[in-house]
Parts: sequence; structure tokens; C-alpha cells
Amino acid sequence: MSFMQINDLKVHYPIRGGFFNTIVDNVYAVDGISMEFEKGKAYGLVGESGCGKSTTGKSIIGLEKISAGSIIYEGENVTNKRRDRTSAYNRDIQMIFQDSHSSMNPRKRVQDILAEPIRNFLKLTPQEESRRISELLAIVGMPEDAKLKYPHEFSGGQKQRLGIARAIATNPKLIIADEPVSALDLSVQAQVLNFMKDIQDEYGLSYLFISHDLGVVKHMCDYISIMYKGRFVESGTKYDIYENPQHIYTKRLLSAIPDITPNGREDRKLERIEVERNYQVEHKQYFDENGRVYNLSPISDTHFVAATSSALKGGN
Amino acid sequence: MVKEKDNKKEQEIVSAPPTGFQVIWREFLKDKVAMFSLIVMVVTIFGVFIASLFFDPAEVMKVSLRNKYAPPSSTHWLGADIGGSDILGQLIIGAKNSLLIAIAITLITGITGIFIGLACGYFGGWIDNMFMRIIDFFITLPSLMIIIVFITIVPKYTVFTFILIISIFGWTGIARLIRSKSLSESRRDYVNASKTLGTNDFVIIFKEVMPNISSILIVEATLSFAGNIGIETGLTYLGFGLPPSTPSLGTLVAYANNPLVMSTYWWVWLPAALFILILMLSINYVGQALRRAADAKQRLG
Amino acid sequence: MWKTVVRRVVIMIPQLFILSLLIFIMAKNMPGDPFTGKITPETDPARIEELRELNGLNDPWYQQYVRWMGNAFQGEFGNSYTYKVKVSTLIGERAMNTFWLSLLTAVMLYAIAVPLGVLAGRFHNSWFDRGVVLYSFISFAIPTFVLALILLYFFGYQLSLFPTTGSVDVREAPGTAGYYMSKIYHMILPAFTAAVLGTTGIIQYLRTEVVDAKSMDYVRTARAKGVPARKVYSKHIFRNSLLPVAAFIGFTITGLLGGSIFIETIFAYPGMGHLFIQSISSRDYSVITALVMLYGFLALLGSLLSDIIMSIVDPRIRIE
Amino acid sequence: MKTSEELLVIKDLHTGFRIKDTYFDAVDGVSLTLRKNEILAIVGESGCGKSTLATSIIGLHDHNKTRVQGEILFKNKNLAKLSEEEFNDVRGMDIGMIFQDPLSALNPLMRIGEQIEEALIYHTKLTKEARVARVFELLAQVGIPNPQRVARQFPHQLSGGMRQRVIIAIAISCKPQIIIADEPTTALDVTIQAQILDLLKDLQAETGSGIILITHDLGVVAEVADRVAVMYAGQIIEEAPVEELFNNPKHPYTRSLFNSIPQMNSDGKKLNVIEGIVPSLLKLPRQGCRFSPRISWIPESAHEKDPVLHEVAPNHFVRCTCYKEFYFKGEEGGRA
Amino acid sequence: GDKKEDAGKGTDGGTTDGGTTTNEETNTEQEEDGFSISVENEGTAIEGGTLMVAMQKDEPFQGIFSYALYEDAYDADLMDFASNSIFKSDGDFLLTDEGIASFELTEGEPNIVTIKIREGVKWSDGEPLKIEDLMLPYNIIGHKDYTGVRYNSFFRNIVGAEEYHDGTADTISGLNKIDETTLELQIKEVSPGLFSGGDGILTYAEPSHILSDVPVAELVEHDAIRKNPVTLGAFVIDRVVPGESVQFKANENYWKGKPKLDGVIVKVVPSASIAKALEAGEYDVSLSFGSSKYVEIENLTNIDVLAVPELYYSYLGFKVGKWDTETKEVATDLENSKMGDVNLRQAMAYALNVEEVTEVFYDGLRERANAIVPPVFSSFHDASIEGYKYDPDKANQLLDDAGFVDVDGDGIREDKEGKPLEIKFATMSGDDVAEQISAFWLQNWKEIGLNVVYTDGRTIEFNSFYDKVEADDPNIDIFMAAWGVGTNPSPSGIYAHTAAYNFSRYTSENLQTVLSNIDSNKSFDATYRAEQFAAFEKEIAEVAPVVPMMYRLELTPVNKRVKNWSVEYGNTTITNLELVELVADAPVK
Ligand SMILES: Nc1ncnc2c1ncn2[C@@H]1O[C@H](COP(=O)(O)OP(=O)(O)OP(=O)(O)O)[C@@H](O)[C@H]1O
Ligand SMILES: Nc1ncnc2c1ncn2[C@@H]1O[C@H](COP(=O)(O)OP(=O)(O)OP(=O)(O)O)[C@@H](O)[C@H]1O
Ligand SMILES: [Mg+2]
Ligand SMILES: [Mg+2]
Repeated sequence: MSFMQINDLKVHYPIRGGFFNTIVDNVYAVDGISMEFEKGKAYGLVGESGCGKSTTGKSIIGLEKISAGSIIYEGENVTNKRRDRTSAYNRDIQMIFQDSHSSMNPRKRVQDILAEPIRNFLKLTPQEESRRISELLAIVGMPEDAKLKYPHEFSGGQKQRLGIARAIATNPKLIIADEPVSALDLSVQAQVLNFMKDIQDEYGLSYLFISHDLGVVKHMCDYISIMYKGRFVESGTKYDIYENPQHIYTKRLLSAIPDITPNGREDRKLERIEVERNYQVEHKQYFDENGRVYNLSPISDTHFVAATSSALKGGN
Repeated sequence: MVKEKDNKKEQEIVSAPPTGFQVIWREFLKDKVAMFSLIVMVVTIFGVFIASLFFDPAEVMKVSLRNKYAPPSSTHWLGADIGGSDILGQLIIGAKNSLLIAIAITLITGITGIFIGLACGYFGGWIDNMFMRIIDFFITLPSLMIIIVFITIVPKYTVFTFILIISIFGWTGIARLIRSKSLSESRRDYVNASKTLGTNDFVIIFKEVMPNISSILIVEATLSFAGNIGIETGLTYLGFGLPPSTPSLGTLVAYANNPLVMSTYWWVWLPAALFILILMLSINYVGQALRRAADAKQRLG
Repeated sequence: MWKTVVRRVVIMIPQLFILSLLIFIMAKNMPGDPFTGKITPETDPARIEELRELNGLNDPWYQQYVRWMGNAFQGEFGNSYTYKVKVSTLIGERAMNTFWLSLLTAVMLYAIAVPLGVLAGRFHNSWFDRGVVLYSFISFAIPTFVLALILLYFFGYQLSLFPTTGSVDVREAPGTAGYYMSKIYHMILPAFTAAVLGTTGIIQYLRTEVVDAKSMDYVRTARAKGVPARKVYSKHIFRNSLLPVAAFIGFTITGLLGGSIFIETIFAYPGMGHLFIQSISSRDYSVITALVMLYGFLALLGSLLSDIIMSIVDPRIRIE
Repeated sequence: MKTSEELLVIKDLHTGFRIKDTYFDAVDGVSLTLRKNEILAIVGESGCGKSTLATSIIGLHDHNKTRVQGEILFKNKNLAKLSEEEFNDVRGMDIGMIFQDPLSALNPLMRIGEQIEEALIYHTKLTKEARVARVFELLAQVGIPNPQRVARQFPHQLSGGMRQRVIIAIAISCKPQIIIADEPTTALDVTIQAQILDLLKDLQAETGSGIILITHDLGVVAEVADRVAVMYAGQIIEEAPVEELFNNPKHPYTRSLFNSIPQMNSDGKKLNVIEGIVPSLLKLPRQGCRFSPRISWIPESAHEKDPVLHEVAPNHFVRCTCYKEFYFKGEEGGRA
Repeated sequence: GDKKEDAGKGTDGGTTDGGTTTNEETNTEQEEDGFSISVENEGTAIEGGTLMVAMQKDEPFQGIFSYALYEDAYDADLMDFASNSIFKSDGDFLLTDEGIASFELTEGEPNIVTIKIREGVKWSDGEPLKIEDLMLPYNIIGHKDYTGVRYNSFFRNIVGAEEYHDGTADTISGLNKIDETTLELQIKEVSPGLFSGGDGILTYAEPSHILSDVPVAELVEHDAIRKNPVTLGAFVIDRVVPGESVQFKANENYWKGKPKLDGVIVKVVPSASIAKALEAGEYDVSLSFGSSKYVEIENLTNIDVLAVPELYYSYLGFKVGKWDTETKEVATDLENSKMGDVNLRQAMAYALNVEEVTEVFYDGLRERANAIVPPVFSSFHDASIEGYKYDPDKANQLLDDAGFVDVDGDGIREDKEGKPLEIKFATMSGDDVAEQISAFWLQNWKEIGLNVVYTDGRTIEFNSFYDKVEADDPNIDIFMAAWGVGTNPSPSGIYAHTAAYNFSRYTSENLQTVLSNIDSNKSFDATYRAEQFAAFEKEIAEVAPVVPMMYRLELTPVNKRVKNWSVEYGNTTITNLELVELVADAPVK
């Protein structure tokens, strides 16, 4: 049973212009997406830069104004209540930011950074608070003495762990992770990803994992949605997406990911060129006359593709 | 983990936020000129305030005609002006007044500018729009002229009204700068993080955003302080300065308008002019050093 | 771009309107009026009262304002009480003087500031750079009129190299080459002074701009292309650093116009700034209001000009 | 391989940055050879000295704060000793460079055509017309449709991928023998990255020049490189032809890296973790195997005192013999 | 003119009287305080040459070159070189018949003034001078479109002037052309002032052949006035740089013969540079030279400084009443005024060390004024009046006796009831010297135990000052101001009970009688008039509603190149410009 549903979410940014600086058009940053979240599952959001991934995440957590659509959390419509800072919703949904460095106030010590959600959401005594902070540090595998330090004294991976500690301080149900590892080196990335998986299992967390790195998403997520121009082109379990991609855009994306082996790279290159050619040719069938992505339609229980049925047949 | 501990030990040395006092201090240690300026600045400012305790304004401004343009001597260390009033006393009290005026203007414009700038940058939207229109309007005002008209209007023209009038026009620049800083700062993830962590806007503005632009604030305050020191002199020259009975640097410097005083009675205007020059120079150098300290890219040390 | 220009102009209208209201109310609140200065034992108080009435000075301020606005719309700003000529004629005369002075100042200003700023940036942290910084600080720290007075004293009085007052020699017949030479000759000292005082901002701006530009990626690209250092500076660094400075020309000129109050007063140069100070003391309302409006208008125009220049020189704005 | 094909030979290169009056070597004793017709990839994590190496080769470092020692031999010249003027003849002419961020690497105020043409002005004697023709040719060569129009456009009018193509066009404008590409695709989306990589490879096949490709993405390496050098903390710790390295990585660091790639273990198992962090320039261990602090389970005795590159297989070099002791501490990711 | 307190800039507000510029000629006077009134430089005169004249002034001049329309004394100074005056006056400022015109008075109802002009006088453009040219100024000033101050009570004294002004008559009925050289002017009342150019008589001509077609409203901006006015004077305006300088060339048609000089250049020179400019030999003569600048030129060897007493006095005024706006009369109220006690006023006058100020600041170029009529009017000035010489002891004595004693021992006197006494002092702001002097006065009063403070805490800018003083601002108890008196010495304009400018608001029956006597036709008898003047001076001196402070000398620096120059009233060189010669090609450095 999902604890949260997102229905036809839209975020439009006005473009002002014309003589009186009126709204002449909109940027359809997010243009009608629907999702459901189940406990303990990780959902991946993949797409090219600028396709609206971050906006989706931010609008869910309340950092962006939603233009249309609704968010139902535990049966309650919270679309317009997200901005009530200390609501239960805000406590239960937390976020991990891409740039761990800039997501922490450089002038605050670690203990104050970690205390922020605790003070806002949980009414604890100072002793309890400090105990909780130590606990959190222990969870993310950082020593006690980190409390008194400033963020810049930590490496990227450690900072990201502190970010995670802060996000889990209030025992949230869903953590939105917006490219949590893309700024990190391979070796550090591995630490953080492992760690995120650990606490997911331990606390039954759900993730909305935003990334442009398909490898990472595949590693982390149970369900994956491929986003293009503010809409989903394809959505399904990771097997659906990786083993049985249906949408031409998904295929193109997948073919572009380099493999970590030089063996057979010439073949891959040929395949890539083939997919690219297909994309140019069949492109029309997958997008309507305005270049907009069609609505998703199911092709299995878990697998949804945005295309006309004729395209699907042709694509197969 | 063992090794990591070692790493941490090494880092302990720099346990301060990246824009803390150490950084500033290091910057000064690196830059001899700035260091020297800092000393000059501190010494002059404190010197003026302390020395002014030894002068009685009424006594200093006493006209003693027989001492008209008395050259420097043991009774009048820096000579006397046209009315035979002691230049040193006027210089000290005038400097004190100028400093107080500068401080007051800096504070008033600074605080207004900071409040408005922070709010505009953080909230954006109509608040920002409204204030930006107002600021745009102010910026295109021919402020010097309007200040002059203002000054001719106020019935009781005192140091206090002077400060107010200047401040009316002074806050916009600061507000603009703070706004742009606050704007970029407010778009940073730590602000977003605080929002998602349930902190309310005012706490974010004053406890998160403001401390992070504090270095800019200090730099701006310093530089605008330097600018404000000289503000009275120009108006005095044009005849719209403080009342002549108030000792002021402007009055002293404005004596230079007379070529005879400029060349023959140099002791009347030169000390005040030099005072302003040296003080503004040193504050400027200090401000620049602070600016470098605030900007990691430009740091020397 | 024309759209932006037109929009800016449209926005200017309410701004000017507010300014006019503001300045009008303020002017009317100044103690005294143009006829206060006419008091002598032989003038007739009754006649002065009559003249006040005649000039509508006894009406409520809003009536005066409406009347004034009405005329202003038709380009009539009334007559100067002091000079007995149309304000437009009077200001026109002075504005030309100020305009030429500002223009020469701007030329000198850029002639001084650009090379200094650019070279200081290029030879960052060298002795030359330090010298330039010191110079720019001093020109900022020195009270405007002190420098003017010192220059006036040395070049004008002591060395007698330049005239110390006026805008032109009356012996030169208007329209002759000598006349224009004389005009320029009279402007050199005030323009130079104003230029020196105005350099601070531009020098510092340019200097940091050049220093920043040096570490820009596109400069690295240019060097990687094998472009000789000299050319890297001239074609990439300087050009890019000068762009914002060029865009500020509009603001600079309005700034100079505003600063003309000091320069013109000190050099007894009959321009707008000088006229303003004088009108303040003679309570020449019509001139005061018209001047403030003109300055406001010029400031708006300056910012508009800057925008236009910016959009012309910067392809990023030009080509949307 | 035939030595006659050697384009560039780097011998014991040290590049140090002056920090508080002492020089810290960010590149610490690197020796490399680039041959004609090959793509040499240099991989390593952030801060290991890849860019420093590249800028030393092309002489773009800040001469006041940087010290370059050692030999960079190109056409019998030691590039490390060239004066700025002499270097200008080499840069752009013999060595082209491609940068990471395609937006900032182009002058926003110059037309694309001018920017490409610039290199031609200083390195060729072509007439204006000939240069313009060459510009169009180059643009076409890097796969830009409608070169005539693009040449007249400004950088901000092009997309990221297009800009990167323009930068490549600049780099190849004088048919250089060597192209250095410093993370040419990091800022791009995967689809565009694939296109750019293909383009690079095609160009190289056409011109026969040698390419030094700097990246931290092993996937990119796998796709295009002929030979790979892995850098860690300013040193090359392993160097081998690409198949050899991917199929048979030796150095513990290389192997750890491979094991921490999520893609390599898609079943959601735990990734291998390299403990600790890449040491900062000031804290580089200057003796012994530099990776040793991060693999505490390998006994100190297994590391060499002054590790050198050992040829462990034909053309496969590994620094430090500790690889013989290597096994993964963790159970899950162990592949040894 | 209304010479205000000399601001040291030599720039006073607009001077607006037609009289100062009339021609005078009398016998030589003695040297004034060691200054000469004329110089003669030896040497052979050069042929032609251009006289360089500096006019000390901090603003541009207005440039209204018409006697009927100008408002600023500086314009009058400029016009001296291209004068349209038809009368010449003597050392007592009385009109003579040596000029272009002469006049006669026939008393009666109305009084008839007959003005005759010389024959053969030509304008600078060669047109002969006509009677219409004499009538034109009347028609301009009387015109309803005329916006200047000269349409005043004097002008209304002309028969038919008001009707013409109101538009009920097309011409001024009292103004009649008798023949080609004779003009008849009817005036309602006649006073001795007539003979110094008062009572409505105008002393200049305007070129009707040029101006009569120009509507009066447009005159002031007309080129014939601004740029190239024709003239009856020795020179004619050749070129004007507005506000800055004027170039004159010799008037070929000058009735006394072509001048010896080729031309004159007058330039505005700011007070700051005047001394330096004179030193550098840039100018031959300096007009309106500020006396506080004297120190700067006193040692120059290339110039002589001429001096003549000015028609001016500064004074200290005490507010002893109010202006009744209903009756338009002065309502004196000595009883209830703070300054009502004559001892207090006198004490305050005795307390001022005017002597020291004149010596230190003005190098003797000013002197303490003893009486309310300046000594220039030698026949009316009463030299026997002692005045208020600096005498702090006497001041203290007066206050003690009058009951102003220090009851609480703080060194400050309380009023007669023992309540704190704070006297509010209004004075104009000015240059450094003026400010210092004001501060010095406060100090002087403090020395006799009086607590005098500035109204509004500072010296007051000129406009506000007169606004407040005229409005009897309650914040003003005493004030310091100055009058520039016209050539007509009659004090009615500022001391009559009907004079709005009677700022101290003092009047008495005696005073009223004396003042009307001064201007009555009995006063055509000079001795009678002198007696009345003495009575007036005496009353003011005794009651002290106004205490004269200083008289001043007007200085004229003259370069050694000028062959001779005189500032003697009635015989000033300015009225004989055709005779000026130079002895060198350039001013001596
Ligand atoms: N405040 C805003 N105003 C206008 N447009 C915006 C705003 N924020 C984002 N956009 C636009 O909305 C679109 C989606 O942006 P978003 O940041 O969600 O993309 P993304 O998928 O997260 O990209 P990336 O991978 O680069 O982070 C982009 O085209 C962006 O330009
Ligand atoms: N100008 C400089 N001054 C001082 N230290 C520098 C400078 N440039 C680089 N470094 C340091 O030298 C080391 C190597 O830097 P370099 O840029 O070569 O790394 P890189 O491998 O290219 O990393 P990245 O993948 O992040 O680009 C780093 O520790 C870096 O901090
Ligand atoms: Mg994003
Ligand atoms: Mg790099």
C-alpha cells in the first residue's frame, strides 16, 4: 500500500515578457507526472539535464509552488499544506541535496546543523537532543568529536553523510535525494551509496532518488521513471526499464551509457548509431505534434510507457 | 577509520568557519600596507575620541580676534583660524563630529539597507519588486540637489537632521548590494535545507543568511564609512554644511577656497584635509583587505 | 530591443512625475521666495506683494503645481525670476556648457582610467599596480573640492597656465576656430579635475575585471590556441573587461553632470550645477524645479543609454 | 611498439605549486609516452593531478606560482624549458587542447568563426578567404550542420554539445599532432557525451594524431582509450593497454575503483569502499606506496620503499609490488 | 540699493535703484582713511588699447542691459560703460545740467518738471536722440506687462501713471512732448528727493527707434537689450558671453567725442580669484571689490587702491513691536517687548567691540557707525553724535541699574523679574568673516552677562532671514542687518510708521513728524532739512530701536597702467570714460 500519491503534478514557471512584462508563456518544468510511494522502496528519476527532475523533488517537499495536481499523503491532501513548515508532512519527508557542501550553513557547527530538524519538529530536552545528535553521528559512522566542527572540515563523502544524518533525524518516511552522489568521486560515492542502502533497510525508508547516472539509479532503485521535458516517458521496475525498454528515448539513453569494459566497444558504437538513427526516424511516433510526450499507458502491471499503441508495436 | 582520525587531527588547527577572524587576521599579516592602515585607523579613531575629551567646544570656538590666523605656536599647536579659534581643537572636535556623523549614517543606512536587502533577496516576489522600483527611483534621483533643497527647507538644521537627510539617500546602494548577495545566498541549498527542516523564514534570514553575508556587510560598512566621513565636507563647501558654530572638518577644509589661506595660512585647512585623506585611505586599505578576506579567490594568505 | 527602450521610456514617465511632485513641494517649502531678494528701502512692499500675486505665488501649492505641470507638458517651464528669460533658454545655454564640459571630462576620464585600470590589472600586484591603487584610493579619499582648489591654485593662479574662470574668451568671435579653441582651453582644467576625481570607480572596476578575466576559461582557450600574450590581452581580456565599463558610460555621464555642481562652482564655469546653487539662494523656483527635473531625466536617460549600449555591445543581450 | 612513432615523451615530470614559499608537487615524477595514432587515457579521482599534468604539457600553468621540472620531449624540444614565445608556436599548432566546460571556454563576445579562425591567424599563412573556408570546413568536420550560419553566431546561441564541438574544431584547426582533452564530456549529458566521444575517435582515426584523454569516468575510458594510465596522488600507479587494464587490473587502487562502480554490480549488492579520502596536496605521503594509508590491512612490509613502475605483463606497468598481497577486506565486493 | 551685510563676496542681493548710476561731478574730497580717491600714473599714453575690468562676483551676471528693466546692481555696473543716463549728478548726488539733459521744476498742482535735451546727441547707431526716447522708459515701467519693481509709489507719483498701468488710459497723461527737445512731466507731490532723481523722474533714455515696436512683455528677452543694445555712453556693447564677460568697443557717435580707448572688456571674477588675478596683472580695474579681500592685495605693487565711502550702513535692530497687517502700520509696544527697556538696548550696543572688528577684519576699511545717516551725505550726517562706543563697564552699569542682575549666580543676568533671560539673535549667514563676527558678538554679550543665542541655532540664510524678520518671527528678539541707501537720503522707506521695512517696528509721534518734515517741500531749504535729519538721528540714537554698527568704504583697485582714475563722487572716471588712457600695452604685473 502506498503511503503517498502524487497525481498529475505540474510546476510551471512563468516567462515574463512583452510590453508590460506580463506572463507570455510558461516553462513547463514539470508537466503532469504521477507517482506512488511505498514504504521501503526506492524510486529513481532519470533524465537529461533540465528535464525537470530537481523541480519534481523540490515541489514535493514544498520548495516550489505547485501549479496543478495534488499530493495525497496518508490519505490527506497536503498539496497546499506542504509549506506549513512544521507540519507532520514536512517532518516525514526529508531531502538530501546534491551539493553537500552548500547544503550546510558554513557558519554552523555540526551539532547545530543536526539539531535544526530536532528543534523544529521534536520537542526534546537539551540532554535528549544532544543524545540524539550523538546517536545520529553514530548511525552515519562519524565520531563524537565531529559535533564541534564546521562543515568545511569534512570531506565530500563525510559531508554527504552528515546531510543524511540530518535528513533522518526526524525519522522520516521518504527521503528525496537529489543527485546525492554526482559530485563525489567514485570511491566516495560508493561509501555514500552503501550507506544509504544500509539505513534504508534498517529504517524502512523510501527514497526518491534523482540522478542522471543510470548506473547509480539501477544500483539503488526498485522503480525507475525516465523523464523528458517535464514528463515521464517510461516508468517501471528497474528490470522493466533495463531489460525491456520500450520508449525510443529510453533506448537512446541506455545505448549512450558507456559500458565499463572495452570489449566489444566497436559493436556498441554501431548499435548506438543504429539507435540514434532509429530515434531520428521514429521520433515522431513517440511525441505528439507539439513534441510533447504522450500520457503513460500500461504495458504490464508495473511497466508504463508514453506512446501511442501503434508506436509500441512498431518499436517492438 | 584509524587513518581518518589522523586526518582529523591535522584539520583541528583550522577549526573556525572559513571566513572567521583567523582568515582576516592572516590577510592583514600578509599585507603590510593593510596592517599599517589598520593601525593608523585604530589609532586615529581612538585618538580623536580620547583627545576630544580634553577640548571644550565652547572654548575652542571662542573668537579671539587678536589671534586671527595665528601661525602654529606653543599656545596654538596648529595655529588659529580667521576668528582666532584654535585649529587643533576644531580639528579634533570636528573629526569627532565627522566620525560620529559617519558612524550614524553608516548605521542608519546600513541597518535599513540590510533589512530591506535581505527581505527582498530572500522573499523575492512582490516585496522585491516593490522595493526594487523604489530603489530604482532613488538611484535616478539627483540626490545631491535634492539634499541641498532639503537642507534649505529644514527649519532647525542640526547634526541630527543632517544625518537623517543624508541617510534618506544612502540606504539604496547598500540595500541593492545586500539584495543581490541575499538573493544568491537564499538560492543556496542550505537555505532550502533549513526550509525543509522546518525553520521559519525569519530565523533563516537572520540566523542563516545574514551571518553568511556578514563579511560583505563588514566590508561594505567599512567602505561606506570611509565615504561618509567626507560627505559633510563637500556640502559645507557649497554652503550647505553644518552650522558654522559646530566645529567641523568641512569648515576647516573649505577655508582653502581662499587662495591666500591655501598658500599662506595652510595650517588652517591642511591638517583637516590630511586627516580626511589619511583616514579615508587607511579605512579603504583596511576595507580592501577585508574584502579580500571575504572572497576566497582573492585571499593572499 | 526597441521594445525595451520604449518600455523603459514608459516607466520613466511616472518616475518623472513623482520626482516633479516631490521637487515642487520641496521647492515651495523653501523659506523665502524670488522676491525676498528685492527688499530695499526704495522698493515698494506693496509692489512686491503685487508681483507675488501676479506670479501666482500666493495660490495654494497644488494649484501652482497643476499650472506648472500644464505648462511643463507644453515644454514651458516658466521664466527665471532672476534672469528674466525663459527657463528653457536659460538652462539650454548652461546645459550646453555643462554638456561639453562633461563630454571632455568623460574623454579625459576614460583616457586616464582605462589605461591605468587595464595595466594595473595586467600587472597585478606589481609596483605599478600598487601605485595605481594608491592613486585611485587617494582620488577617492581627497575631498572633491580640495583637489579642485589645489589644481586651480597651481595651474590657474601660480603657473597661470589655464584660465581660472568662465567658459570662453569674449574676444573670440562666436563660430571662429579661436572661439572653439578658447572654449576647450577653458574646459581643460575643470574637466581634468573632474576626470581625476571620477577615475576611482572605473580604475578599480577595470582592474578587478582584468584580474578576473585573466583566469577565465576562454582566456585559457585563447592561450591554448597559441595566441601571443599581447593579443590575448588585447583581443580577449581587455575587450571583455571593457564591456561593462563601456556599458556604464551612460551612468558615468549622468554622474559627471551631477558632480558638476562642485566643479562649476569652483571654476566659476557657467553650467547647470553652478546655476542650480545660485537658483537655490535666489529661490528661483522655476529654475530649481526645471533643473532637478532635467537632472532626473538625464539620470533616467543615462541608465537607458547604458542599457542600450550594453545590449549593443554584448551579444548575449543583443541576440536573445 | 615502434619508437619512431613516439610523439611525446614525458620523463620524470614534477609540477609543483608554491604554497607559502614551498613547492608542493601535484605531479610527482610522471613518465609517459604518447604515440601516434593512439588515445592515451589518464584516469584518476579528483585532485590526483590530471589537469596539472595537462597544463604542464601545454605550458598554461601560472608561471609565477608553479614550478615544472623534468622533461617533456616533443620534436626534440623540451617543452618544460620553452619560453612563453616559443611555446606559442607549439600551442594550437602542434598541440591542441579541449577543455571541460564548453560554455566558459569560449569567449562570449566573439563569433564562433572568429574564435576558430584565431588559431589559423597565428599558425598559418592562409589568406583571409582561405581561413574562412577552413573554418567552415572545420565546423563541418566536427559535425555541425550549417557551418556558415554557426560561424556567425555567438557561443551563447549554441547548445552545450555544439559548443564542445566548436572547441574541438578549435583544437584540431591546425591539424595538431597531439590533442589533449581534459574531461571533455564531464559537463555533458550521456547522449551527447557518446556523440562527442565518437567524434573524437573518428577524428583521431582520420588525422592519426595522438590524443591524451583525461577523465575520471572509467566508462569513457573503456569506450575510447587505447592505453590507460591510472593516477593517484600525483603519480601514475598503473599503466596498460586498455583491455589489459580492464581485464586484469593489478594495483589495489585500480581494482578498488573498478569495484566501486555501481554499474558493475547492478544487483544492488554492497559496493566496494575505499576507506579514507584522497589526501590533499599538502598532505601527500611523499614516501612509499602512496595508496598504502588507505589499505591498512596490507602489511607495511608489502609496500616498496621507493616504488617504481614494474612491468608486470607486456606494456603493463604497476607501481609498488603491494598488489601481490591485495585482497578485499570486505566480503561482498571481493574479486581478488 | 539694498546692499546687505557685506558677505565678503562682494555679492549682495539685487540692487535696485536707478540712482546709483547717475553722473556726478564735484570738487575733490580729501583722502579717506589713508586711501586716495584718485590716481594719476605718469607716462605717455599709448594709442587706443583695451581696458580690462574685473567685476568681482560669484555668479554669472544677469545681463539685462536696460535701465528700465535691469534688477541687479552688477548689470548697472556693466551699463556704466555703455550708459543711457541723461543726467549727471554732483557730489551730493544732486542732478546737474551738465549732462545730456537738464530739468526745471515749476511747483503747483500738479507740479511740472520740464526736461530739456541737448541737440545733436546721437545714439551709438547714429540715430539722433529724440524726446520719444526719454518717454519710452516711462511707458515701459508703467505698462501693465512690466513685471519689475520700479512700478512703485514713486512712479505712481506721476500724474496718469496708475490709469496707464491699469489700462484705463493709453498714455500717461502727465507725460507730454512739448517740442523736439522738451519733455514735460507732471507729478503729484514733490519732495527734495526729486533733485536726486526721485519722486518718479527717470534719469535715462531708451532707444525708441528700436524698442518701441517690441511688446513690453518680450522686451526683457530681446536681443536689443541682451546682446547689442544701442547706447548714449562712451562705449557700446560689442559682444556678450552670457553671464561671464562683456566686450565693449568705442562709441563713434558719443556726444562728447570718440573715447581714446579702443574698447573695454569686463569679466566676472569670483571673489576667490580676484586678488590673484590682480596680482597677475590680468585686470586694470576691479569693480565691486569686496573689502574683506583687501588684505590680499594690500602689498601688491602693481596696483593702487582707491576708496570712497559707500552708501551703506549695517545696524543692530531690536524688535519692539509688530507690523499690524490690518492697518498696514507699525504697532510699537515697548511695554511688552522683551527688548522694550532702553537700557537693555543701549547696554547691548555698548557691549559690542565694533572697533576691534573693523580693525582686525576690515583693516580699517569699515568704521564704527555713529549715526543712522552715512557720512557720505555730508550735509545730513551728524558727526557730533557719539554713538555707542565699546564700553563694557557702561553696559554693565546700565544693566545693573535697570535691574537686569544675575540672581542665581551662574554669571548670566536674569530679567527684571528675576526670570531667565534668553535673547534670540537673528543674523544672516555669510562668509567666514561674517560668521566669525556673529560669533564674536555673542561672545561680547556673554561678557556682560547676557545670554544671547542664535535664532534656530545658527546664522540664517539670506532668504529665510528676511522672511522671518519681516514676518516678526517670535524667535527673533534682535537682528543684525544692513541697508544700502539710495542716493536719496530720505529715511522714510525704512523708518516711517507705514514702512513695512521698518523691521524694528519702532515709531513715535516725534519720529513721524520729523520724517514727514524731511520729505516736505519745506525741505527744499537745505538747512531746514539738515535740522530735521539731525532730529531724526538724535531720536534713533537715544531710543536705540536700531543701533548703527558700521559704515564701509568701497574699494577700487586700479592697475598702474591706467593713466588716471577717480572714484570721487560727482567726478568718477566711470562717468568720463572717454578720457581714460593707458600707459602700457598690458596691465603691469
Ligand atoms: N525558477 C525557475 N524559473 C524558471 N525556470 C526554471 C526555474 N527553475 C528551473 N527552471 C527550468 O525548469 C526546467 C527543469 O529544471 P530542473 O532543475 O528541475 O532540471 P533537472 O532535471 O533537475 O536538471 P539538472 O540535471 O541539470 O539538475 C529547466 O528547463 C529549468 O531551466
Ligand atoms: N593553482 C594551484 N595552486 C595550488 N594548488 C593547486 C593548484 N591547482 C591545483 N592544485 C592542487 O593540485 C592538485 C592536483 O590538481 P589537479 O587540478 O591537477 O587535479 P585533477 O586530477 O585535475 O582533479 P579534477 O578531476 O578535480 O580536475 C590538487 O590537490 C589541487 O588542489
Ligand atoms: Mg537538478
Ligand atoms: Mg582537472
